[in-house]
Amino acid sequence: MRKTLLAAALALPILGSAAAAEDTIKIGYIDPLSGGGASVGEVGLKTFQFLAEELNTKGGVLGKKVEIVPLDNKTNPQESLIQAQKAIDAGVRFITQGNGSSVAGALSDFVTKYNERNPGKEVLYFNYAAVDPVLTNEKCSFWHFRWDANSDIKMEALTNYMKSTPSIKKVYLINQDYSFGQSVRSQAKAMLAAKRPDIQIVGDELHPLLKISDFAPYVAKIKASGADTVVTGNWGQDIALLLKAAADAGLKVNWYTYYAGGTGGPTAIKQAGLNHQVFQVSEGLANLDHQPSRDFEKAFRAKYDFGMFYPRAVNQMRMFAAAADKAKSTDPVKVAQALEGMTFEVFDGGEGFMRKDDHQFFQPIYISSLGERGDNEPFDEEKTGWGWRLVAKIDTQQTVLPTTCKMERP
Amino acid sequence: MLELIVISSLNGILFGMLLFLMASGLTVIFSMLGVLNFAHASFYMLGAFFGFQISRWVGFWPALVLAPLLAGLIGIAVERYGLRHVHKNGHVAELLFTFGLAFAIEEVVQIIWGKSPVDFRVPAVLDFPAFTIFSTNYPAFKMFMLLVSVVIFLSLLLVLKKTRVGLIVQAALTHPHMVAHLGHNVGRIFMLVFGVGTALAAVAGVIAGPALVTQSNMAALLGPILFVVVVVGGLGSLPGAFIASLMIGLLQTFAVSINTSPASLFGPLDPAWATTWLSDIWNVTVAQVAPVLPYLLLVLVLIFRPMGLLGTRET
Amino acid sequence: MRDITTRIAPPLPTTAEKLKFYGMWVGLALFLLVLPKIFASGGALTTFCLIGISIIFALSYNILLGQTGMLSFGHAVYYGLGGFLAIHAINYFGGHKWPIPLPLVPVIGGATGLFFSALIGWVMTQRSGTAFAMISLGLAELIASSALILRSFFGGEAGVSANRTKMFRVFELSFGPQIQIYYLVAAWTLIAIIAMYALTRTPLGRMCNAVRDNPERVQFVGYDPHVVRYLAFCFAGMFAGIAGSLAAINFEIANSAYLGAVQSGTVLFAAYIGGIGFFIGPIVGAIFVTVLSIGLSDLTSVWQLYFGLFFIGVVMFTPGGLTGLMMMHRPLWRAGMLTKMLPSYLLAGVPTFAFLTGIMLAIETTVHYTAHPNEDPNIRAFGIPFNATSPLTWSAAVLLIVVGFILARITWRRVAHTWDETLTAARAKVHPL
Amino acid sequence: MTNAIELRGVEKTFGVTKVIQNINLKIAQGERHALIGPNGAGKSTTFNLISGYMRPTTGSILLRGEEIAGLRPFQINRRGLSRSFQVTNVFANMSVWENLRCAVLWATGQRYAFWKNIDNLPEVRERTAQILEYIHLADRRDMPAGLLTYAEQRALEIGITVAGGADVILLDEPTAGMSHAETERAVELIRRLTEGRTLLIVEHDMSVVFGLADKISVLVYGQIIASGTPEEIRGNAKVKEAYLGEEAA
Repeated sequence: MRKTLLAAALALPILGSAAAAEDTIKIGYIDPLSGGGASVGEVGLKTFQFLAEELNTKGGVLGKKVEIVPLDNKTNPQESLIQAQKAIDAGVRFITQGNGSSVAGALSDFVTKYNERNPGKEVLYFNYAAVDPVLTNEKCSFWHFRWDANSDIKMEALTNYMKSTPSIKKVYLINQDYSFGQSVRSQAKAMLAAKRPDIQIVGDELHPLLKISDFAPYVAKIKASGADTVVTGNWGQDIALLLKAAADAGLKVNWYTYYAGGTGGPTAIKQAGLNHQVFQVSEGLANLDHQPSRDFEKAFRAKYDFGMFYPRAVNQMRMFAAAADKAKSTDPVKVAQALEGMTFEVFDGGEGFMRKDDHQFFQPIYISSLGERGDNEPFDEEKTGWGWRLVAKIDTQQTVLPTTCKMERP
Repeated sequence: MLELIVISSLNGILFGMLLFLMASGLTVIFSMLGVLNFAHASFYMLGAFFGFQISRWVGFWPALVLAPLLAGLIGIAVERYGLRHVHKNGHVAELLFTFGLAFAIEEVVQIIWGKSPVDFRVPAVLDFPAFTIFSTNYPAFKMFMLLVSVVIFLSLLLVLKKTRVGLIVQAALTHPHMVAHLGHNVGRIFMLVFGVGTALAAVAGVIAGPALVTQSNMAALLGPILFVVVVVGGLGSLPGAFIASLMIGLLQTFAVSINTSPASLFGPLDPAWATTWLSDIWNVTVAQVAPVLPYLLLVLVLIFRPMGLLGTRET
Repeated sequence: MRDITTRIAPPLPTTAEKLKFYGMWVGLALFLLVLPKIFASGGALTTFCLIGISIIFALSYNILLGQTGMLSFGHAVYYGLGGFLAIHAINYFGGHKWPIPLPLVPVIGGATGLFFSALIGWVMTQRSGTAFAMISLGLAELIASSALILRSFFGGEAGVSANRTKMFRVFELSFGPQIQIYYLVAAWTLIAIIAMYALTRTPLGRMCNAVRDNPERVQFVGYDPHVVRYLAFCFAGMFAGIAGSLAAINFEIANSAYLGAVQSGTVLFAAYIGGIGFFIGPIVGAIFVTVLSIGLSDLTSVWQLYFGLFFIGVVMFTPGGLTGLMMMHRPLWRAGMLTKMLPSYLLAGVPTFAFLTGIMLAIETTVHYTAHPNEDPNIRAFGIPFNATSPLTWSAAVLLIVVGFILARITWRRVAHTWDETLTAARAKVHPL
Repeated sequence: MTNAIELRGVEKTFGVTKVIQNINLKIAQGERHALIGPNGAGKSTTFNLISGYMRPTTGSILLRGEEIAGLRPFQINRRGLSRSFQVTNVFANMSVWENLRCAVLWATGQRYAFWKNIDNLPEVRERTAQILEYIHLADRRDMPAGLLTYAEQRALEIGITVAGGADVILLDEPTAGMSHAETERAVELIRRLTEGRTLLIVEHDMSVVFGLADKISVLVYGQIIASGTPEEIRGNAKVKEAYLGEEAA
């Protein structure tokens, strides 16, 4: 009796997903959908569902419908691998993921090994947000494609902008104590030293990841250092709380950030009253004077109560469709070959390309600041009334960095 | 430098007092019921979220009273309908019950208020810098937090010294076995103590929420530290908990402001060692290990002074 | 002398009983052998591997909690360290072409677990009860946090990965395909189960039980409870290390999550839900919890809440866990009186089910309101569609909860009554006085 | 011949209270010695000191001439001294058989063995069966100890105490709370089980004391006020005044 029950319980999750329809292209979306990171994962899921809908209304990819299969990885690498296996069983040949470089590393590794061990059943992995540079350098894989600018590229863009801003004299670095934060920190030091040797690095802080509830001691240190500019790769609560503590202590500096626009960020900035003092480096912004993306943004916001946070996801999905068209096949190997070196008119205007050497996508990068909106800035963030304003655009060619990737092709 | 010391001391004392608000309840509950309440920090979190929600409806000041009351009532219900029921299954079951409760409360909070921090603001009346020291502002609200903690600390002392329940609690602290002989209304006293203990944690939540962060992981971040406080101070010792709270508060804030690492003291490693595991330890700063320090303290105390700083009994 | 022993001591097992006993293990081995023939998909094999790993881990945990009465909140430390050492071993042996095949890697994991538990355990096991629980918690936090600082060994938050196929091969086994990993895990699971079962039937195993029941008295029969706890702790650490290394082999990656509080909490959940009072309890719990955590997230986004509530329910109402619940019925089963309970179970089951459905409905609608306020109100939970905004749904939830609760209270009292009567009758039937 | 137990100037203070004051006591090998005295006189504390449960503040305790003060209980037990408890102190969740078996394991040299099948140890089986037979609980063999009747639990308590084969036995009120008939059976049991061994017993029931003991010591307010044969104690004026007089009244 117990054995049958057990068998039934086991069969439920496994068999339930076994039936795969041949006329749809399933894209496995592996990101947190429960517990800790669920709020971020939900935003991504809805973005991809919106984009799949967009493709389907245009007739799908090679006439096949695109379907997003949500899979909850609980922000855990091991769990991601289980979910990837589940997705493959369900007939998924393309997976996408973004939250957490540790998950991305595990997935890229998994996909590479899986494809090596299961020839003819290859799976592609589209990375839309994990920015650890190693994924397109030492640990690059033919089966991994990244649409987000990696953190080195963003720093290259940011320092290119800082190069031309003479008011910056003393810089304080504060970052999360893990691989991403460390790469931001070391790249900032190296690139600033090369481009603006006169800038003084007055502080270089690493703090524990997502464990600090009061940044007051850190802000006291920043203040004591006499910095005029802070550069930080902090995200999530670590940026929101840092800004909050800074406002409490009356710290008056400019903030150069990677992720101040993330959930909770704009609210914290408005609350701290940091009008156009917080800058963000990103591959697009809602208030860009570019009609197609504005139209898209409008339609998107009409459906959801948040903005288009992932312009790169748009590029990813549209390029996937274009590559399939070019290859005249949805076979992952052929799609991958078509994607290599492909150039593409990106969502926010301008040209981007998928570098063949390392499968890193290059695109124009923007520096923007959050604050009160001008006339031609229709979109605000998180209902604060404040919106992002374009400060500088760094062209694609100015963001290209060398890679150490030695790609192994099948 | 002096500026850093003054600000860090203030922040450290403040954090320490917050810890004590919670540790006092936890210690008393442990002494009387013999249960280490795993969900104690969850009540701190509930206090913050109730405070946030109520202050949205009727303002911060009513919330400061209502939120702890509400949390205290939930605490009473937990004792009456949960813990008491589990008691017959032994201490492990009780501990596990509170463990499961902490887990469930976090999930419920996530469902209702989400995972990201909520916008719990300092009331406008207190939203100004109390004083400026070496050009750094010290927020008035933090002074208010300090005031509230001190007031509660003093009234707690008064209650313990002057009331009948206070005397019973004191007796329980020193002679836990005596509680069994308290007579017929022991159940009500347990309930009351549990309710007051959880309400105190909730007070800490309401005042810490706007100043720090009101988020669904706040209990999980603080819970283990709270245990460290109680164990380091000595299980069942209120003065011990007080000293340990301040100690850990100061330890954590000061550690953050020290950038010293072995490398900065003794110079960089020999290049032959520079890429080995030793470089990890060599280059780590005190600030980086700040969050680990309380646990290190815990382990050291348990090895060298198992009953805690001021404790009298072993477990 | 001899005749006293034969007359009074429990009879030694007869040949038939011995055959039955060994036959059971052979049967289990055969079952594990044919299992992948029935469920062959990659996902099923992954699930089986995870179950196997989780069984070893939960059983090792139960050496502490169930057998020796030590509540640990940091058992994942030894699991994780075993996993990391295994990953480094795979990389090292693979890279240096040492003639050590993959199936032997768990030996390294076990040795690692044993080494660290032996190192740390002596101080920890001096205390029992709440103090031990606290120390285990503090130490686990300390080690998990240190893992993020010692980057070159633990690989930071990304962890360390390896390629298991690069190891020395015997019998042309590459251990690339999941099916080969399944058999590896299954073999080790079988070995570990047998070893841990055997451990319970040794002098040390029995003294562990004695320490759990009454550590004070143990001192007066010549044993040092500290040493007994310490040895139990070492064994638990060793088997946890084996489980961790199998996980490392399965995922080909080890990261700091292996050592973390979540992993420690999960094994506690698994062991307790299964039932810590019985050897097979943690096995049942491991299967149950693994299947739920993989499958439940497909059904509802707040599966962790159900999980937590379920755990609280077990602690409150069936402290013996799922196995305890089953074992409770053994006397009735033997007396052939189980059917007597069925009517009252059915009677109580209906309102209980209604009550639980009401709670689930309330949770799911609340989730809809807080998580997706502006979206399509027709939602699905557990595969059942319903409208979250309809007042009908709300009143149904309230009605189910209130009426269900009241009726369940009444009917469960009846169940308790019938239970007492039936049990007395059953005892009388089996042991007539 | 050395004494089985000898206490020299033993004192024990809790805080400021002196519970045991300068006790000197000698118990010869093979002697059955009873310790009597009013409630709170310090009888159980004396037991706790001898068995290593507590450490004396000053003084020395000798077991067959060897110092044992300050040793841990299991060390003392391994040297051949075993004690029972006033409040029943058995392994409640384990069967009667398991209880007794645990008590013979160390004595049969099993130590912390984790490589032997416990059911396959003939010596352990034999000794356990023998004790089980002695304490008349054979028909309760597989019952959890927690479910036994009170008298049965007391019998088991004695069984556990003697099972290890210690030749110095300390029994703390073995017949407390028993009916008259039960007491008689218990005394018989004690007499048989301690044959040839040294016994120190604390008891309130005077018929038990005078029926069983070769020698009696009287403890009042932490001091031994008299020590001697039952006849000597019976005739001792101090004892009559301090103790027996009250009992009689």
